[in-house]
Amino acid sequence: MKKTGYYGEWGGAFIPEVLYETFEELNAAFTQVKKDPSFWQEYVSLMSTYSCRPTPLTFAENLSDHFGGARIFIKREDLNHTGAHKANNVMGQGLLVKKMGKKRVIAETGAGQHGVATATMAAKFGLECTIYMGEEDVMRQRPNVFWMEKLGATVVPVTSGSKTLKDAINEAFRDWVTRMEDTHYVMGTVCGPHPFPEMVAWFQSIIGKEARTQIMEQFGKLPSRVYACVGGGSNAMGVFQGFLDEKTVELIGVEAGGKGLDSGQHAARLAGKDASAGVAQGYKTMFLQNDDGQMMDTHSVAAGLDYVGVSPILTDLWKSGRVRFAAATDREVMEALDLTMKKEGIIPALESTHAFVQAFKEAGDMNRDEALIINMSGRGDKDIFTIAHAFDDPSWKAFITQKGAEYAS
Amino acid sequence: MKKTGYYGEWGGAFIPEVLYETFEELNAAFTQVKKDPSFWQEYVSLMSTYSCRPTPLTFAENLSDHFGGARIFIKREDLNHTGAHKANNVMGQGLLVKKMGKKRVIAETGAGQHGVATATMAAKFGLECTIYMGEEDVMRQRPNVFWMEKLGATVVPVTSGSKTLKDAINEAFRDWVTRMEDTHYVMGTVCGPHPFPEMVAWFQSIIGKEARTQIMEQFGKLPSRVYACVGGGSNAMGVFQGFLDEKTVELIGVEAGGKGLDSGQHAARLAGKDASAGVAQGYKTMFLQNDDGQMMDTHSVAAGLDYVGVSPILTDLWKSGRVRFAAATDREVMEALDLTMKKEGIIPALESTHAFVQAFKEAGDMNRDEALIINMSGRGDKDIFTIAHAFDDPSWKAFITQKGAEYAS
Amino acid sequence: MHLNSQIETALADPDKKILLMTHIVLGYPSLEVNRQVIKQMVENGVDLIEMQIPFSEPMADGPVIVKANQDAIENGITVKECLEFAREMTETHSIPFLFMTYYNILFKYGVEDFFKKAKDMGITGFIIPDLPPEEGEEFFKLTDKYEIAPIMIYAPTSTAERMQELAKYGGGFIYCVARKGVTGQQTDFDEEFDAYIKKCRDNAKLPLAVGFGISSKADVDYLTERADIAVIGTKTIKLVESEGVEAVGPFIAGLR
Amino acid sequence: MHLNSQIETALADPDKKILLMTHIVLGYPSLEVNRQVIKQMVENGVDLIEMQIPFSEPMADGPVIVKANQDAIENGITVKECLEFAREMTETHSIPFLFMTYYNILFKYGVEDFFKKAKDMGITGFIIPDLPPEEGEEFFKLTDKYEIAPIMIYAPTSTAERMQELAKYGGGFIYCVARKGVTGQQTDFDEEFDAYIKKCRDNAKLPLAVGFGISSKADVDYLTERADIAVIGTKTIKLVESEGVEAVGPFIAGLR
Ligand SMILES: Cc1ncc(COP(=O)(O)O)c(C=O)c1O
Ligand SMILES: Cc1ncc(COP(=O)(O)O)c(C=O)c1O
Repeated sequence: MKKTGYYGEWGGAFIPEVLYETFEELNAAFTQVKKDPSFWQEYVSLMSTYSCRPTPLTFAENLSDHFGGARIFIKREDLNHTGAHKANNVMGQGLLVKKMGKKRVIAETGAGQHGVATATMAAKFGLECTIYMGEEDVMRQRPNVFWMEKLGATVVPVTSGSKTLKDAINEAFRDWVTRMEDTHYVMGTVCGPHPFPEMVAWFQSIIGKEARTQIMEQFGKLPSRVYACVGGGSNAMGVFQGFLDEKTVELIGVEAGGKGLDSGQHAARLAGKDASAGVAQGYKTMFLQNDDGQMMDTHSVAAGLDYVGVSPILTDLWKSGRVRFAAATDREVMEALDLTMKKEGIIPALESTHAFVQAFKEAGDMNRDEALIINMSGRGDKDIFTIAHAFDDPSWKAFITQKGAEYAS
Repeated sequence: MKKTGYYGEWGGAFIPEVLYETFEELNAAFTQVKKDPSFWQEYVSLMSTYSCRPTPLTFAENLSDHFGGARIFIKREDLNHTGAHKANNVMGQGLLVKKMGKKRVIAETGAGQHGVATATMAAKFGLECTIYMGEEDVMRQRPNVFWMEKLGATVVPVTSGSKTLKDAINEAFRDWVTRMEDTHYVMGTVCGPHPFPEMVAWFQSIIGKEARTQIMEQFGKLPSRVYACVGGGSNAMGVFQGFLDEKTVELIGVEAGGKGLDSGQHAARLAGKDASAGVAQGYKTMFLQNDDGQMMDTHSVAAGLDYVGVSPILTDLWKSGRVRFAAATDREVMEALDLTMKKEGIIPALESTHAFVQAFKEAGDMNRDEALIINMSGRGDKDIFTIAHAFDDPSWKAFITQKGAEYAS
Repeated sequence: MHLNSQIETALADPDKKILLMTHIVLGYPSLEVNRQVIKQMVENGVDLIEMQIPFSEPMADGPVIVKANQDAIENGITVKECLEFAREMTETHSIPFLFMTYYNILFKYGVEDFFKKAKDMGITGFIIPDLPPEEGEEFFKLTDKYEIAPIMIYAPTSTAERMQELAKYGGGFIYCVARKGVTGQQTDFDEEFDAYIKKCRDNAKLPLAVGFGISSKADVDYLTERADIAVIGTKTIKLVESEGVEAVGPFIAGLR
Repeated sequence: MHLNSQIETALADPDKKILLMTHIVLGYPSLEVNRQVIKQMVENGVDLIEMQIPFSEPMADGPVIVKANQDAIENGITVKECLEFAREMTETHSIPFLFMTYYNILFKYGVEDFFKKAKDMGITGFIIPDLPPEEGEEFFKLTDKYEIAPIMIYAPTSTAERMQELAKYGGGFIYCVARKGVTGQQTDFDEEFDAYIKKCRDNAKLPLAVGFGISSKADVDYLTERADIAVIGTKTIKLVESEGVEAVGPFIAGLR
């Protein structure tokens, strides 16, 4: 009996029997395209004509000088179509769906970013599309819901559990077990049952491949450190893969420290002490769960990091010490965001800003002849409701109050 | 006495005497960089590491098949940093400002797009920044104001005149005549006194250069037609310059038809019959003005097209028949936007959608072995307040009402 | 006693053309109600009961059971309480009791500890919908040792080959999921279903239980002679919610 | 009569060490008020009056005059009315009247037609702040023909070279803008200002008018002997707004 899709002791495919054949089919299709160089070519070509790949690597001269240490480079996934690295994975899976001949895609979404990306891909490929999104998130992220609907997708608010990302994942699986023949589940991050972690990591590896070439061109040598925020872990795995086999490059994953690692209100699985090994949502990893194995509520100012599990691949790299983990608190994130906007004219997503926080903490202690790369997974202007709220901006509040009053009357 | 900066009888530099030396200096600096190939290199390199140039040319297969005629290609200026072609001009002027050694930039903004781009450039180049924006626009476009402020700019609401774009331009000039020694006025479009039209057109020509190369690569021959929306005319001039000297390529500028060319509520200077030659805001062109020469109120669902004047270069190309002009009504724009989102997973800005409207009207009558290019000047997600409002989306209204109530309480 | 022989015995009863298995979500709405419901079930002829230990991520369940899981957890039910309740039930009633839950509950408890404890409590079978044999190395090593039958699940999407593979691991009976989807929706009993059950029968030595969407005497009648066990899940939860505990007895009595 | 000789005559008056020019925005708040204000001005010794024909885009003006332009247009003032009003003024009062406006007003009217009409109405000078000589080919061809003096503007940023260039085109007097910026803000009269005015004088044959921020007797005193004409703009508009038409006479009377 084959036990596949493990990274050390992490991963696997804990799936209901009814999906067994679907996964066989998916594994076969994925295995085939993965070894077919023309598929990767097709993927790269799609991403360079429909999205904006290669995304640039931006030298952040002002920030570098501000901290006075390592030269800071920013990998600009925010410039992807739909505004985040999520597009890489989604467009890749879209190509696979076309190959498999399926007619419909479903996806979970938390922040809404993956939902918008999936709805976009579905429109582009002419697929029917349903997005599951926790009811809480639907309320918090209405702009993204609006776009998903306008792109032709059906958005289903999920009312079970904590009404957030993990519940949306459960609900997507419930759809899939009902209608697997014509439907593909576009998992949004490097989590879930095998082959999803492998597949998502593969598509996202385009980030690291590019970043490696770019830093060699622009800086002449490898960076000393690479930082990425970690929700499910897809943007981190994406960029890390460009440097995994270079021992001199330190890789740092930054999780949501929320209100502090001791507050119980965070989403730090690997940087904190609150997580333990578990099996849920189809895979084995470190989960934020209680002693009975019930998943706990998590918190982050960044909806996209607010998740109980984490990529099994990253958990393995954490265990082996290859990737170091840190956490950034909500407050630190708002400060780093402010600094980045003012110094570089760049607005990272709240998720991405977590990576900036840790890089900022360390840059000053590094040498000026070293480089570090921050993976900017997405752009922050999608988050205006959250960001303006977090900055407690009075004019924004007045604007919304007035708009609200107009609509109410 | 030299009379420079004319395109046929259009253009010129109708500036107050106090700015004479400033313009001399600007002309000298611009003339110098324009003939220095290394400056253009520096510009291209900046745009390819800080923004995402070359922006892709996307083949819109679904739309092409939907209309069954010309193959439709979309030039993706939406993938620029800050989300529109405005970045090209602004970053270019930013480099020039550095060369001139000025410490402060000012700009007008209508939709807010040029303001955000300028604030971004100022942050990147370490310049002080003040943005003039009509009070009406400040109220309508609060998200952009929020970002400008977060990027470190001061946004000054302009309360004179119609409190919109043209008044912001006047106010920027009033700032400039007060403080020209250390200040550069970053004009946002191919209008205003010479050398602005020439300068903005030059920086924006990067769009057409790329598009030409890309269409040859992807389609193997020149397109039959190229469409661009025309506010001031900068994105249109940008893309048209790639094809101006090719007689076989028809160039179509699309203006804001608002509520219809006969309604008096539009901003069609060249496609309609309501405009006449005039001199204002420092240059001579076709203006929407009354018999006394007073500027009229204009209207468009797209704030960025809602302007009384138009590029003198385009007016000349219109006079000579080289560029054909058409108008798209607000209603047509909303329909084309809906279709584009659903068919291609692409969300053009309301401004850009005007170009889509006209292309859609004509694509079906063209042959399948012809190509057309639509310049997608920016992305629409910045316009959620306007778009959701225009679609009269009930969930959006409910969301805003609820948020408003939260803030009010 | 082994679940296999418990079932054999039950099936030997000439009055019973088909056995009935019911489903309980522990702690929903309370253990006290569970207690009363189980009593009614047993007194009215239910042959086996699967007790679901709530899990926060019940991926394979439909809305009614999902909500029951969630409410039970919110009301504070613990795995320990579930285990103790199981002991009380197996001591009170002589029919076989099984645990249905998701793998994380075992994993977090310690898989072998959980087996040991469950065995102590008199549980004779486990239904773990998210544990395919490929992932069950540790689990399947323990089933014999602790004499707890691992109930294997067949689905309408399973190939004959896959069924035979699964059969190698199974004990007690085979749980044939009547249709695609999650618990709680209606199932159409048609020719396709018949073909599916025939395929299950052809590829299994153990008795067949059919679950998902069984809610009436008509359903049970249809299954009689086709399957060995009819599984009533969501229906009784809804019944208790809408008509109270007392409705359970008559409902069960009327099924067969 | 030519503006040049009008000014010469005025300057010949030994009682007048400096001439006063005032500014009116036509139609603000109404032509009737303009009429009264002008009467008060003339009666109290103003030597020249520049009447601004409102324009919707008064780029070189400050907030007070901008608002006056805008309100006048909103109240419906037309270019035609302005021209007729000009005739009435030149017929009523014997001092020189100039038009100040932006170029589009002329351009849209037809530049030559506008000259002809203005001449008919008795206007003797034009101040067009957005028309540098480089753009004035048509305009400057007409100034002699219609005997309307083109008032050239010097700014603190103008080089000597530029002043001499401008001087070639000018008639009547040179309008020296006292400082950078728009109309209506206070000007600092300091050494830098003196050097600037000296530079103007060195590079002009025509009399010098100084405007922008002149609002008090002290200002006028300072300008006396430095310049030939003091221009009072925004100040009287504000005065009429806050204290009414009657305040204008005493204010003007007190300036010199
Ligand atoms: C911009 C952005 N960055 C990061 C994440 C976190 O996901 P992952 O860790 O899979 O990259 C999200 C998820 O929504 C996101 O939207
Ligand atoms: C996205 C976009 N497109 C077009 C325009 C119109 O400007 P122009 O005609 O100069 O390209 C604007 C102006 O704000 C804009 O934001």
